[in-house]
Amino acid sequence: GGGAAPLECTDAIGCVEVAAGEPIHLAYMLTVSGATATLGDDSLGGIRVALNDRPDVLGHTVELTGEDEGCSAEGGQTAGTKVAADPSVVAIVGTNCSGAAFAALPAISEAGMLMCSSSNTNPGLTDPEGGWLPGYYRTAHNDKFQGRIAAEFAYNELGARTAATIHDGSPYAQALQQVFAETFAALGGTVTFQGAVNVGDTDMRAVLTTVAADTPDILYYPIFEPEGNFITAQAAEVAGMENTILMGADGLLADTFPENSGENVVGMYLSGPYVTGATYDDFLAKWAEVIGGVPPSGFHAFAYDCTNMILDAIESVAQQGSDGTLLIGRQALRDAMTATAGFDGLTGSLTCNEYGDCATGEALAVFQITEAELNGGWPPAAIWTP
Amino acid sequence: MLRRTLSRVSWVDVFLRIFQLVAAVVILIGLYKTFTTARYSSEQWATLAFAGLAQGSIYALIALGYTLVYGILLMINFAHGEIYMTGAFSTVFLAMYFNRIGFLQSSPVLAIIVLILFSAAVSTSIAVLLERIAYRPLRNAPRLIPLITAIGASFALQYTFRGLFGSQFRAYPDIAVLKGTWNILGFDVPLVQPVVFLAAVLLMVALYWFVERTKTGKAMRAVSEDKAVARLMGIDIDRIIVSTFALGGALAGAAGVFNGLFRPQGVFFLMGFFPGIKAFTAAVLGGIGNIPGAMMGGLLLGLIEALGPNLILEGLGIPAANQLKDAIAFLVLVLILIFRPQGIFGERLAEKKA
Amino acid sequence: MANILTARNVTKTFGGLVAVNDFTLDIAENSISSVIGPNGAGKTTFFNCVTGFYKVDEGEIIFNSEQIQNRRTDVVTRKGISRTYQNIRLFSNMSAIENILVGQHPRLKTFWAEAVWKSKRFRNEELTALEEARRLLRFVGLQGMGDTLARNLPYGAQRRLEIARALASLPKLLLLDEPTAGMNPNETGEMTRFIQHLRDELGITILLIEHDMRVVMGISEQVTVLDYGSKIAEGSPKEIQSNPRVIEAYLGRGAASGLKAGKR
Amino acid sequence: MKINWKTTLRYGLIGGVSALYFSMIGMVELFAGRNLIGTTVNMGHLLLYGGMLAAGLLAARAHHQGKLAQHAVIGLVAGLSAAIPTALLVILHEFIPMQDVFVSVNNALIRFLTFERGLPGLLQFFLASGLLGLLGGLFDGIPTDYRRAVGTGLAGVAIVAVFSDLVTQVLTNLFGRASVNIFFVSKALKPVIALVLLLAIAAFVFMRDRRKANAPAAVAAAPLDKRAALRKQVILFVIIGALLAIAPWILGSFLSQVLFEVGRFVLLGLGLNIVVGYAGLLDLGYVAFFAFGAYTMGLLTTTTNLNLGGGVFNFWLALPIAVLVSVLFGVLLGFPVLSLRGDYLAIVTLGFGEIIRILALSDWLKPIMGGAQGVLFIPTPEIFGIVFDSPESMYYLVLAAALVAAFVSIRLRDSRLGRQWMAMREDEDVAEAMGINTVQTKLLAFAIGAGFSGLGGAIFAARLGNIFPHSFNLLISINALSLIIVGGLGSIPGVIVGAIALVGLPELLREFQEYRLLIYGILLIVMMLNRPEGFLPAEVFKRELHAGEITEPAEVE
Amino acid sequence: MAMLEVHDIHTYYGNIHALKGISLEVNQGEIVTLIGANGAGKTTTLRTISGLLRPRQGTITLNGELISELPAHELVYKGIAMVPEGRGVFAKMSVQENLEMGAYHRNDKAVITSDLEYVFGLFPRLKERRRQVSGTLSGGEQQMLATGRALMSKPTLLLMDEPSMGLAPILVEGIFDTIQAINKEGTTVLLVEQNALMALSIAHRGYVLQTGQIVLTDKADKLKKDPTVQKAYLGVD
Ligand SMILES: Nc1ncnc2c1ncn2[C@@H]1O[C@H](COP(=O)(O)OP(=O)(O)OP(=O)(O)O)[C@@H](O)[C@H]1O
Ligand SMILES: Nc1ncnc2c1ncn2[C@@H]1O[C@H](COP(=O)(O)OP(=O)(O)OP(=O)(O)O)[C@@H](O)[C@H]1O
Ligand SMILES: [Mg+2]
Ligand SMILES: [Mg+2]
Repeated sequence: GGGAAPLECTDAIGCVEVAAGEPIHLAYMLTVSGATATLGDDSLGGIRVALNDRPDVLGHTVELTGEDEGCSAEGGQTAGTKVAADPSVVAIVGTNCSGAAFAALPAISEAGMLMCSSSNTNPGLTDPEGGWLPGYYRTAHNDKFQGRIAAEFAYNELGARTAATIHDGSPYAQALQQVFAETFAALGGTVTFQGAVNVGDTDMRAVLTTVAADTPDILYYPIFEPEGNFITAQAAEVAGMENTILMGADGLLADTFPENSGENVVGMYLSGPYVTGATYDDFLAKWAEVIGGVPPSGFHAFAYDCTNMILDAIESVAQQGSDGTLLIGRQALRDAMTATAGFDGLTGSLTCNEYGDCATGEALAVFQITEAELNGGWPPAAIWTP
Repeated sequence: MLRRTLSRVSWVDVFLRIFQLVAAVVILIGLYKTFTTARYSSEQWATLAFAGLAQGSIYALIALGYTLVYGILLMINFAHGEIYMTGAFSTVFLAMYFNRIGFLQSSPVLAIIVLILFSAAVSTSIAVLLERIAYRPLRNAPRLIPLITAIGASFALQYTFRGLFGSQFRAYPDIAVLKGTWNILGFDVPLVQPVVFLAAVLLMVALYWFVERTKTGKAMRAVSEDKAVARLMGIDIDRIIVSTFALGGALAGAAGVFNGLFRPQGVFFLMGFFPGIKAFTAAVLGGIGNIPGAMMGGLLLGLIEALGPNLILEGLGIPAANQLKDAIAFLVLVLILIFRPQGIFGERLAEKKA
Repeated sequence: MANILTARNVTKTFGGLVAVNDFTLDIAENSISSVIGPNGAGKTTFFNCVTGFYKVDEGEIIFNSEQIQNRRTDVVTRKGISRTYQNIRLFSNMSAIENILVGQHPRLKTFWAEAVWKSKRFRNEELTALEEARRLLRFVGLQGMGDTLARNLPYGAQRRLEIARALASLPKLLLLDEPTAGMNPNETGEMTRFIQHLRDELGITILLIEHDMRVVMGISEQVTVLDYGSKIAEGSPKEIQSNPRVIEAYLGRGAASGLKAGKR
Repeated sequence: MKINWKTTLRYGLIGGVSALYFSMIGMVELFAGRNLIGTTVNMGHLLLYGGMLAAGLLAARAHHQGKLAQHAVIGLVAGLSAAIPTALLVILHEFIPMQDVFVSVNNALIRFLTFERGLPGLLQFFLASGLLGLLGGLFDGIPTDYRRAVGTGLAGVAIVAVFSDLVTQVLTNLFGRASVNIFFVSKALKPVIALVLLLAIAAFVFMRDRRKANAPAAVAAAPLDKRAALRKQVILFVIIGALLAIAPWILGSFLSQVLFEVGRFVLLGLGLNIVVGYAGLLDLGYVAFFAFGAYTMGLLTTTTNLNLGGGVFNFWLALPIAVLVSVLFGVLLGFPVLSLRGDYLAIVTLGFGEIIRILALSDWLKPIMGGAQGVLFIPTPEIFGIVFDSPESMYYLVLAAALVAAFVSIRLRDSRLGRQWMAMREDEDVAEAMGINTVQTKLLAFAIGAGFSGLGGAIFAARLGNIFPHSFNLLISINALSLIIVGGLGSIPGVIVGAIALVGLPELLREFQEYRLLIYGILLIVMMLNRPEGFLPAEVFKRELHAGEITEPAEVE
Repeated sequence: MAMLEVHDIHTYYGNIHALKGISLEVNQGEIVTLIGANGAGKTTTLRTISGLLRPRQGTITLNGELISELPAHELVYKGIAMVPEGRGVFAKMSVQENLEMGAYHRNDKAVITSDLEYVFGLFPRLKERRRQVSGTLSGGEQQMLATGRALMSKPTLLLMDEPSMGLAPILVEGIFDTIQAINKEGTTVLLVEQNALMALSIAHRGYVLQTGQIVLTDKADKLKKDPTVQKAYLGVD
């Protein structure tokens, strides 16, 4: 109808107006430089595939701009300040690293935006006592879930009674192995050793020798490539590790991992999101089409889900003018995001709680790598779900 | 007499001696505790040591590039770690291809030699190109200036290769013949370790011979001392400097493939950074500018890294000791340099000649 | 006259090479003395021992009745010994005046941090130091060249600047290592007069190493001859000139006869 | 004039190789997504066809003079030949997919290169390249004053379009968001605006050059008398001061944040300048003191982590302690390296820097330092009811600190201590023989340098609110070293310019993400090659370089 | 045609105009000396001839061949050797290695060995020290080494920059004798000396340099008697 009243913003913290013919502006803050660049590339790919799926949102295209957060607090802060200064930004996918999120969040939250992370796992981010701020969401698993599930699997399913862990000095891995260790001990197991390696290390024999000295039933190392590859490969060469089960986490859930790690990877367990076969295959096909090749790491699906959840939320709250103008209430958008329930994502069914944890841990699974994956098959079969 | 001796030592010396003493005592306690608890079998120690030697010989090969260039231009070629990366990273694709067509498994020796040559060729070209573009115009500039272009080149190379080959990790394929073990002194050692070690040592000996005995080698030493006078001797210093970069590049390229045999995983665009720093450390440890020094420095560093955490720190009850392995390596460096400011093999800067 | 510097049985070896061998020397206060000897005789090495660049292996060096062997160079300088170098070693990227200001270092007393708030003491001291530096520059005949970089000065001027820098610390003893090397006879003559002037005007004791016999014989009161690290002769210029051992080892027949002939 | 085809082809090929390089590393494709002018010109074009333009221009220039038609021909040939390498890539891609190895040679790139038309599109590509080359050649041929005007105009438009972030932020702050929409669509300049801007700049330059040319030479060359020069300087200072004071209002929060980052590195640079620039001690582990400052601030003021007086101290109390701790460690770490020279010093300090970072990260010291989880919840500074919780307010804090540091630096440089440092840098042995206690002099350099750095670290911690060991890696030291050398070693204005160039600029290039560091690296090389003495060199170092001759003076013992 | 012809060369250090149009020639078999005060440009002249510095203007020809465009290292093959000012020995190499470097461009191993003995004959001191690292030699010893090293290249034209600097009197005589001896054996010498008297005594001709220009040239014995030369450079008053 021609003479409809102009849209009026009644939102408590303001609105974004998208004029007719203009794109809806999404931003990303990912780590696309430095040693963690694979994480960023991976998440970015997920976002791009999602946007490719939905070229039209309420009659508008979606524009994606982005910043490098460099996986550091200062990088996150600068990127956050920059994104927050652009009032056309509706929502943000990011950050990759929890440290960057902590630093970016104040500015983002203050600006009324919302931010959905594909790989922040630090428990503090969704803890109102620990740094949570309104507008924060994540599809990544809180370490509390994944660490617990991995420990339960190890203790209950594998019957492990002694365990060792290794982290790589990243807040992510450090926290995850800590939760694992605590849960494992609480279940009645013994943690023989909690070790660490450095990013950039290639020689893992020393630390593996230490692990081997206690011949634990399982070794949990929720770290990334390439350090994870080195540990997997070199575990075969260290005397005393023959009977120790190897287990990693979603950081290693990448299709390059088996091939890069060599034979010893066969039989290894990985905890991670339960990405179901058919849909995921579909996603991979789209990836190959849009980005080319295969995803470099394990967070693309979370980013894909984040993007879709945000777009859904926009669709549900945006007021549409007759000329095509959109008015998106920022608080409304947050509310819609928080209200997400049973969202059927690549990473399982997502339901957000009031502090932005959208992955409940229900959709986690444990995978086992077999010869098939070593020879190029992907993904591995989920052998256990909680 | 005593008073006279005392008057010679300054409080700085006293402080340094105390520092050394404390460090030594701590190390000894660590060693003692480690050995008395006997957590590890000699088999395990041997595995670590041999791996350390193999790693060390790779450091040494890279360190030689630093030392050669430093010797001749008094310049830290900060991008040398990247030169190593370019060879290793480009060659991984060839290795994967060889694996796919079966060449790598059917005639491994030939294939490896081809890989080494390819890698050396890539690294050499990049090293020579770098000298031409980024260093030669600055030959007479104060020494910090080429250091900065080297840092710039380091970033440029990293991200060029990232742009070309992506940020993914690659791995060298397994080579069946290198999978076995070898019995050395009663220990079963993965075959690849002594192979890498021996090959590297062979290369280094060849290099040493080259520099000490051949005319080009002598010219290198002359250029390193005084370029103007070297020219007066009929030495084309540009040619000599280029050869030096080429030689260093070739060794780094070879190191890239050795590394791929020994540590197949983790080939990516930043793979050169840490080995570069380590090799630089090794070169300094041995006495920068000194060829045997670089070799010994590299081997020593490899050993310290492999054995240090378990040997020293664990005994002290430090959790996650392995995390501190670089710290130990650097600490040893500091201790040695306090004792011998010119490095292990470095020429004594003599008494200052006035 | 008291001896300002005494070296007793000083020995310095490098590996197997005995550069200075059981060398004993007395320098009278307010005198001009020379050390001569063939190349590689150990003259510079001896200077290096006195100024603390080298640690002596044996023997002692006494300056103003105080042992100074094996002390750090800065300590020796602060006690009142200054020197120049055989191969000029100026701070080549600093201006002439800055070189002299650095030379004044031992005389400046204000606490370094006072410079931040420019205390009165600091300002006064800097002012006098600058004044003094200018005076020294004039004294060595380099007026107007204060802002020239040391490296851009002509060779002779650099030698003079080095002396001015050495003088800036108000030394009691000045060691000059071949001050006229690389100068033509004319300039050499000037330098000779200048050295004499130094002693006469400032009362500084001077010990010099020279190969130019006109300088040595012209101004020294005492000449000591070293060969292979050992003293082979000592005495007045006249005695030395006709000492057969010295002629044999150092002067050569031609130079010796030339000296006699050229005697004024 | 005869056309030298070899030269022409050579320039063409250089341009072509650069185009190929940028295509193969993925820069062209990524940049193609960033519009510069409307939707017609994007940064991909700039990068790709810039090479062709330059090839045409340089090839024509190599021929010195000639008729305009000849220029055109040379440019055309150079431009066309510059298209060859990239065209070959396109053709090759058609037959052998290379994406498994060369990840950036993907369909999107090919589509961009062929104008979305597949192989036939190559014709268009050649056409475009030839045209650009031709324009480049012609450009070289037109009279100088026109060339200058047009060149400046084009450069101006390009700069505004590339750094549109900066422009839009300033516009938003001064005139509101709406003003941006007059000039820009999203991040791109509107075509009309671009044209107007081009003409305006060109006209301005043209007029100015004309006026200058007509003005009697004597007037321009007349030396300003001293008073006037002084007055000019005072005015300059006042203007700079005023600009610094109101910067946050003009620039807004993001650019204030960038300024904060610049300020932080200015502090680091000033400190390192004392160590490296004045005292000549090459320190590659300088970040350690920054870490001491930051961690001291963090641990003293936060209530989490260890309860080491947590929360007892506020920012203002903790600040001097943080500086003191850094100074203390400056001296302590200075000891072992006293006897080391040159590059030995460099590697040992690098080692110290790494040791400190590794210790901060370690599980061993986790109970104290927080390990990988860092130190969280560092309170924001607060005084007289002013809370320093925004980039704008923190900017003032870092500005004040930088001013203090610069002041102290200048005063020390011009004092006896400054001369001691300089002498030591020139010749350590002789300096010592001048009565200088080199031990003390070196330690003072380390200590003061560490103090500045610690100050920076403390403020950094307060601004971030949480610190992690990864923020104190080797790259910080390297960046600090690079910036003081790029700015001009030993020069205080140089530190500022260096920080703007190497910290500020990359921040503005944040949207170019993974290529930021590539650009940074190339920039470092180019800057050093063109201005080895740095942008604003201190006198001493200028002298050192410009003594330049074919050979170095032989150093003989 | 003279062996070496220097025609109107201008050499700069950055902006410093050090040589302002020097022209000189050296004939086959001659000893020619350059004298002049400190900073007159003697060293610069030699460095320009030997190719270490490039003249901004002017030409240098050797036996008619233009050499001012050639890099220094190629001139060695044309028979030019130089004893640089300040000796320039390779400090970390042994005495013998230094001498061998002098013969770097030669391939006649056997002759090199006999030449080595020849140099040791000229300077017995060097033979004593043949294994010593050159940096630790005394100043005079280094001077001998530098001269010996230049001779090892069997030059046809030898450029010597203050070879007597820092030498003991007994050696100064020796060095001038040596110069004359090698000249007799066919080596042409261009000699820069502060010890002008000695230099003029053995030279055939001489040039007087002043602030980058040649102000006087003549037969050596005539120059020796020239009153201005005597006053300015020979210290005769
Ligand atoms: N640092 C050193 N290491 C080894 N040998 C040295 C060192 N310094 C000097 N020498 C040796 O000691 C001897 C004496 O050297 P010194 O420099 O004192 O001679 P000099 O008398 O000053 O000679 P000249 O008149 O030529 O300068 C020489 O043979 C020299 O080779
Ligand atoms: N490396 C340099 N940089 C700048 N100027 C220089 C340099 N070397 C020499 N000069 C200047 O060039 C001029 C000529 O110097 P040159 O060394 O040729 O003189 P010289 O006649 O050899 O003097 P001396 O007798 O002192 O050796 C002098 O004014 C000198 O200051
Ligand atoms: Mg001497
Ligand atoms: Mg000279």
